[in-house]
Amino acid sequence: MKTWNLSQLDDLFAAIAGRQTLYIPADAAGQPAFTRWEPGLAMTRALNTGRSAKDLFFPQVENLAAFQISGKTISVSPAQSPEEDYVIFGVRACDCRSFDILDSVFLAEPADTFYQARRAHATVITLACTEPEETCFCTSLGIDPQAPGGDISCWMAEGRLYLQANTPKGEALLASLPDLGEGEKPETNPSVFDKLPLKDLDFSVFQEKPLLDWFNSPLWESLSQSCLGCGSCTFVCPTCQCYDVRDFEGGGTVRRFRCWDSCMYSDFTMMAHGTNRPTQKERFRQRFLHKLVYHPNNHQGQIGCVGCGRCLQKCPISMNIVKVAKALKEGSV
Amino acid sequence: MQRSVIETAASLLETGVCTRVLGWKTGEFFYDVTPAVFTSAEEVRKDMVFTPFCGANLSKYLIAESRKEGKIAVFLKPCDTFSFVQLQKEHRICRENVYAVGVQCPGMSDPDALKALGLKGLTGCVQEGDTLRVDTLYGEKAVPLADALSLRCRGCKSKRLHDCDAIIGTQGKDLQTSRFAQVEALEAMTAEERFAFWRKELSKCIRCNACRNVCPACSCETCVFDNPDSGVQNKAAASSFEENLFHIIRAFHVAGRCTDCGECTRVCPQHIPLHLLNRKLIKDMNTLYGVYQAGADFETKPPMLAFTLEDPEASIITQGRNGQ
Amino acid sequence: MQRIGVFVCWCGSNIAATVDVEKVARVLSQEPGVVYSTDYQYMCSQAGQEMIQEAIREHRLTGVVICSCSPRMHEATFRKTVEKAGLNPYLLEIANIREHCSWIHKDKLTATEKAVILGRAAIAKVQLNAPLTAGKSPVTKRALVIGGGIAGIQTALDIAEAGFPVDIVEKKPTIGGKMTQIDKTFPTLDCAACILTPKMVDAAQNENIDILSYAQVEKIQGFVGNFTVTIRKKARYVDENKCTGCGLCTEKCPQKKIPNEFNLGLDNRRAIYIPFAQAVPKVATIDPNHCAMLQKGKCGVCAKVCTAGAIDYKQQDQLITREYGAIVAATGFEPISMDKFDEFAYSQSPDVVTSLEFERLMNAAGPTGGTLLRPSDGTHPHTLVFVQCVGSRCDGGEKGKSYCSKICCMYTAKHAMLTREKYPDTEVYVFYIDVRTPGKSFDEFYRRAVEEYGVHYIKGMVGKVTPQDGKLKVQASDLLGGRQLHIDADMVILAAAIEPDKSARPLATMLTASMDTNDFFTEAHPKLRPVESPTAGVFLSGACQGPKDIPETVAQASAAAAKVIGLLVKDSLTCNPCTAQPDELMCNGCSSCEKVCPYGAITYADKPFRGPNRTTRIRRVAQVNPAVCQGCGACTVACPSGAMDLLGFSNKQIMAEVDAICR
Amino acid sequence: MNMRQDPLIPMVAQVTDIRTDTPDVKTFRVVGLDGKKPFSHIPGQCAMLSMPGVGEALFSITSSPTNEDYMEFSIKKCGCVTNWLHAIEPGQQITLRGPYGNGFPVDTDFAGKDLLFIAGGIGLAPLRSVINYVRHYRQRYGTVDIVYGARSKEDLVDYQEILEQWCREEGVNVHLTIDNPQPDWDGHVGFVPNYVKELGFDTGKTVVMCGPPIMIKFTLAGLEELGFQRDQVYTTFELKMKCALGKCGRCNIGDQYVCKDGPVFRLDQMTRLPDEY
Amino acid sequence: MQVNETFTPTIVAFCCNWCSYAGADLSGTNRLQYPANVKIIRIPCSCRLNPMFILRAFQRGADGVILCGCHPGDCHYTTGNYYARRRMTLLFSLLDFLGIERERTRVEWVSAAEGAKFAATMNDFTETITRLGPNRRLEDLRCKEV
Repeated sequence: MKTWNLSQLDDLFAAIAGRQTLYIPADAAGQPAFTRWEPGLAMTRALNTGRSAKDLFFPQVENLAAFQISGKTISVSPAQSPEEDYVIFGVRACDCRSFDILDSVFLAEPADTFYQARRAHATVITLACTEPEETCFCTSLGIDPQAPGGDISCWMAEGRLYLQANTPKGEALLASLPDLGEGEKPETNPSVFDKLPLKDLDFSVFQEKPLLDWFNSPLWESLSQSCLGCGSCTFVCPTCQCYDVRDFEGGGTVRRFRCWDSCMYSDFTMMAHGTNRPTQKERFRQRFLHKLVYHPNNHQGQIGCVGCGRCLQKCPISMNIVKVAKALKEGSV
Repeated sequence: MQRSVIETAASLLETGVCTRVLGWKTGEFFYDVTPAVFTSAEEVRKDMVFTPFCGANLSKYLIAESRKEGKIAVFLKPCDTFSFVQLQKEHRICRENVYAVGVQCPGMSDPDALKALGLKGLTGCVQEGDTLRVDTLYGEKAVPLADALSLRCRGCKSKRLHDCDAIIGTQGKDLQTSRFAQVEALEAMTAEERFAFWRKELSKCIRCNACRNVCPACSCETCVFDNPDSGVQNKAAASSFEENLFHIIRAFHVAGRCTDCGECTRVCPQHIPLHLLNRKLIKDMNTLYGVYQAGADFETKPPMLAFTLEDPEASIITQGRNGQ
Repeated sequence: MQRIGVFVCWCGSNIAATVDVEKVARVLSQEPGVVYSTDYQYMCSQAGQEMIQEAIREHRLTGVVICSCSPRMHEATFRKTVEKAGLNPYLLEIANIREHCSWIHKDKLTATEKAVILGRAAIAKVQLNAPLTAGKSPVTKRALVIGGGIAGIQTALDIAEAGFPVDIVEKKPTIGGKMTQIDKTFPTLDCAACILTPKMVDAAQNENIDILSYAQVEKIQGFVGNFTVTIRKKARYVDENKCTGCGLCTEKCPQKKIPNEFNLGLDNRRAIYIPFAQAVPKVATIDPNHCAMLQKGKCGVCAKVCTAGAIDYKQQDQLITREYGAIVAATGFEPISMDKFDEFAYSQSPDVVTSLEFERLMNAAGPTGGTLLRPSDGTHPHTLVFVQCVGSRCDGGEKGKSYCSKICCMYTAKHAMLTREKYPDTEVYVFYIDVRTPGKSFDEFYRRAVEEYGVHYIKGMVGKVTPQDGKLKVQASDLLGGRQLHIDADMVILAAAIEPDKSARPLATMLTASMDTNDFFTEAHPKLRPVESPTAGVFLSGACQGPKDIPETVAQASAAAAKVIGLLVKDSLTCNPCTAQPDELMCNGCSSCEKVCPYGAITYADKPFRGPNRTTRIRRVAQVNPAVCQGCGACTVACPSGAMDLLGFSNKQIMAEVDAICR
Repeated sequence: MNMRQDPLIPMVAQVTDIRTDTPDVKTFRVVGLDGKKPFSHIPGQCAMLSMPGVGEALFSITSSPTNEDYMEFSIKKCGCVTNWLHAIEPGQQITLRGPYGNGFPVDTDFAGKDLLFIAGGIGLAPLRSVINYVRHYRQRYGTVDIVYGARSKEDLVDYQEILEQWCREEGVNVHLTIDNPQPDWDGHVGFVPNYVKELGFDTGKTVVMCGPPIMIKFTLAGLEELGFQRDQVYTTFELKMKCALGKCGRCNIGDQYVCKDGPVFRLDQMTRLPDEY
Repeated sequence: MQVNETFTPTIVAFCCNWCSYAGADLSGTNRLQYPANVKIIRIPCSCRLNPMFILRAFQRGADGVILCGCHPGDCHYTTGNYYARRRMTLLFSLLDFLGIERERTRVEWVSAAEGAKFAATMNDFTETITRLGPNRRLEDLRCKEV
């Protein structure tokens, strides 16, 4: 296992950034976010970023193509896929798992080439958790926050950073970094994880009953009752991947871009003659059933949630997947 | 306080004064309170809470709830009553279907405020006088209540409860607080500094619309930013311009209607101090057109829908005040 | 998709000299939706219009853009043009490439480039134009004339003659106005009263005319065809219906020392008075400020002597509300105050008088019975100095007016002539900057004054008038003679500039009619619509629009009447279709729009709407009365949800223009 | 690997001909810029048509795969994109991507079967592709019955083709109906579900159905009354779609994505899915 | 980035139909020159100007936006410009608060008779904007890339 002195973390960042673009979680106007590293940029002390790491593969807005229109003719210039290698440092285990979930959607044929290119060019360095928040429940989704995965796993212990390559890409990066020491990480005491209030959530029940049982639960009415229909849960969620494709007309060019969309929005499924999810109840149900039932149905039981707890912290009315899952489970017995 | 709120709610249902109660429902933790409609005293006693973490302003829910069958009781903090009156002023609430219970408010706390103090893993909380004893995964911490107060409550404008059918606690007064201090601090900066400040803040915006959807003044049937026919529909934080446009136009649309309840800042997942934009406009309107508080009464014409012949010209802005 | 035709006008060389019109037409032909683009010398000509119509038919155009002069000039013309070719007149947009382009830019390249952009903006807008159909609103067949001078009287008479009822509101106790104070009229020298008073009587006797004297307009609401006007009829403390005008009270009233306005304070009247013998209505009026009965509750002489029992000390102001289809402003003029002209010693010597005062001094019904006597000592003046342009044509503007008061040259010539005729022993000097006598028989008149009557016309300005030893020492320069003159005059007569009556400004505000910087009413078009205000249904008669002599005033008065008649004969008016329109699905019913509407055009209705899952929701939504809405757009911006839009100037249309310009 | 173009990026195609079918339906003939058919497809598949700046929308390909020269789309005017399409003139370029969806199992489940097509209004558009495919490979299928109804005679899409080709073809039985009587109409009058019941088809047939949801609902009930099973009935769905790739998250009915898993579903597949369409 | 000498700003002038548009016409009739950068958009009244239009102009590439209307008291619709005055004052204040150059926006009352004032205003405004340079703080890069 490679190791580095944490007091010289900046030097390691500099060494990585000297080879590839590096993103680290840093505080930006009081809010931790993955930020392009530049000398002097310090890592956040917060457990995790406000927005998730999905931004780096699936940015909120992405140009797809530009169209030039003249008279009756149209010409298309596709946007360039990103070509540059980059490194993301400090991804937590939950966010790292979210990449698997995103992969299952975006890399399914026909693959999304923009996402695909970003994934291919990125080296993910994960960071093990030692001080979880009360909202963390990744462990109940089978994630080990102390074995975070990615191309390289990292641990911070006793003033040192320990790095372990998990993939050839990770190995290549570590190999390219000189001056890394060798060492074995000391055993850490994970007892705090046993105290997590949400550690015993059970999501398996959603695969055990027919889809329609969940869909027709009378609880949706009261659960969704105070939902504001905003998109904050969706946009901070590392696994939400719904998008919209829109055109922007300006400067004589029509730009087609894709941007994050939220199934919580009233216009999400709006068509010329109406919508099949006319009230917030249907939209709310869609979001949670998608994570708890639909996605697992289509992806070998993989729950569309990684237990990062962001939605627990960010929802304006504190309604979230934990409350929904618990209520549905209770309601079904 | 919590007890009287719950008992009042339960008895309103039991005595048939109302068929539903709009209040706050307990969650997984001590702070994750959800607005909810209760239909039985049993539910109320089981799940209803009133704690310093019941920040959510319930007045906006009345737009839909007051149009439903039967009477609904609602619990409103002083701040919320301003929104309640303002919404009535805009004909958005059927007052006859509402039984408004004013709850005096000690100032609301915020888990984010606790976390800003360096607390992690919040699992429990007990109030003891002016102190909060907070249980965390990493041990118990004592925090002065004032330090846990949410940002908006630190410049509380009024403890007065407006247009309530009943009051729990005592009727309060308007307060003189320096709620414009941060606005003034920004005004004192150079334009470059202000631009840098806002760029940094607004570039965090993810256009989740939480600020808009929670805002009692943003009660439009369809927001212009959602209306494909408006010509400005957009849902993406697609460029720095779109963030500016959204927040400028939103501030402008609620100008004279915003009661300064601060919900926008409370719900912002990105912690953008959005209330400053509204406060700036409130401050300007107060200075230029006379003091006006939205939702303080039913009669006064809001400044954006009124004028005087002597209003200052826009040049006081474009040419700079104080000879700047 | 639209099929748009673009027509670029050369306007002779007005546009073509600085804008490459062919290039504009060529470049614009490439814009999306444009299927036809051409240029022509005069689009507004018969041939030009036919060309447009032909193109509309041949190319099945769905929108027309004309790049030409200001839409304020020919928008209406071209709307008719396209309408005749079967296109909705509101599917037309005009790009103003003359006033806003060719006339202000010299460089052809720049001007051409700008013309293209303006054309593009118009094309972008017309893409979104929707056919609009004008609604109808009824016309109240009654007119209001504000001001009862010769202008108002003439207008009222003409309207009444055409068979429409008309009300005259006059603030003074009698109609007649300034002309009643004038002695003789130029250039014919016939007696003003002799030609005016019969008209006053005609007005009084005309069944269609209702004279509201001693009254003022208090409030005006509504719009063309449908004005509602509140008129305050001031208490005159005399029952108009009972008073016979015998004048006994005016002889018996003990309050004798009240300056007589009619004679401009040159003599006195009683507290109860009839302004002059031929007043219409010939009814006494009590001046409440001087009546002992009204002030102190003691006296009551007039009531005692009045055999008709017309005196009513308890009379109150009366508010009358009436509906009108048209309103004519005929508020007239006043001579400016001489306070600021100390150099002429107006305030120091009573022998320095204004021309209007001189009229009274010459008038047989005036304070001197028509004998010219010096106000100071009642002696016969021998040397008279007339000073022209007092307060007219002033550069600074502070002291006087920048404009020419137009009538002074002629009345001064008249005064000089009359003086010399009646009193051949007098020496009459006239100081002038220029003598301006355009008008039928005007110059001949002036020359007679000089040549036949021996009036001394001296080009130059009077510098100073100093009262000294019963004389007025006049210091003046003779510009042509190149010398300084010193004249010992007995009287100095100042041709004071005239300005709009003080009541005009507040009236304009009530009428929402625009005024120029001098408070003269602005006409809708200086040449082509000189008797109409830009505010529909409001017409201008007489000197309230600009300085005028009597024949001009009467001519304009009749012209205004003709316009009013033209309006009143219609049973309904076509409304402006560019009105606000609420999108009920978007409307919140918040009342913001209603609060800013100056016309009260917005109301609310509770309407059922389809909600989700086959539910029905009752929602309060805004309704606009298109007949009342004037299309200002205040509501469109007040509306937070963007539910209110303005037809013809919709949000999308304006943004499309913005986009096209900024592209 | 980046040489591959993203599936969201469309190709440019040209509208070569526009036919007005009904007052609100037009049929657009589309070819690639090379003048050839843009791509091949299976009956029932869809394509994304778009005008940049106006919008993108999914339409069922109306022409049969057996047509080698061009592609056709019958489009009803009902929204932003369709309004634009209805206003264009031949020669206009548009963008196109596809084909999307599973299409009808014409070469598997349908092979050798007696087919009953039931369509209402613009619902004929997706079926026309199948019908013409079946007509082209007539020998591979059993009997063909077509029940087609619309509000009025004028609203019958492809009326000319129906009269001149389908009706004249042996082994193809066309049953037309309109909702209300009309002077120049001597055919059947009445709603499609009732007409289907009146006609009383043999329950061995495989049913292919498309039309407004209300028609589907009642016709299905009628068919079940006649003894048909849900696994004999195929229909095609339309929901809001943006990507057509099963990624944007809009068009799912339960765990099935209409754009990817559909739009063609056999009705028995729908029973375990929510009624959210 | 453009340097100021070659920078020709794009300026949008919203003019009310009754006074300022006519004032602009008069300035043309009198052949009074002002820069061709100024493009006029006719609106019925100054109160029709939605703040959205101003932001839109900046987004699409305008460097300065000016609103011209009737003088207070002269509004054809009586009160429109009073509302416009409040709206613009607050909008400009908010823009200033966001650090956007306050000189980029202006309100000027121009009557139908003030052709000279119109031209002078446009000359002055263009000069101000040219001095300020291109609008950078409220631009939308999507409208500028080619």
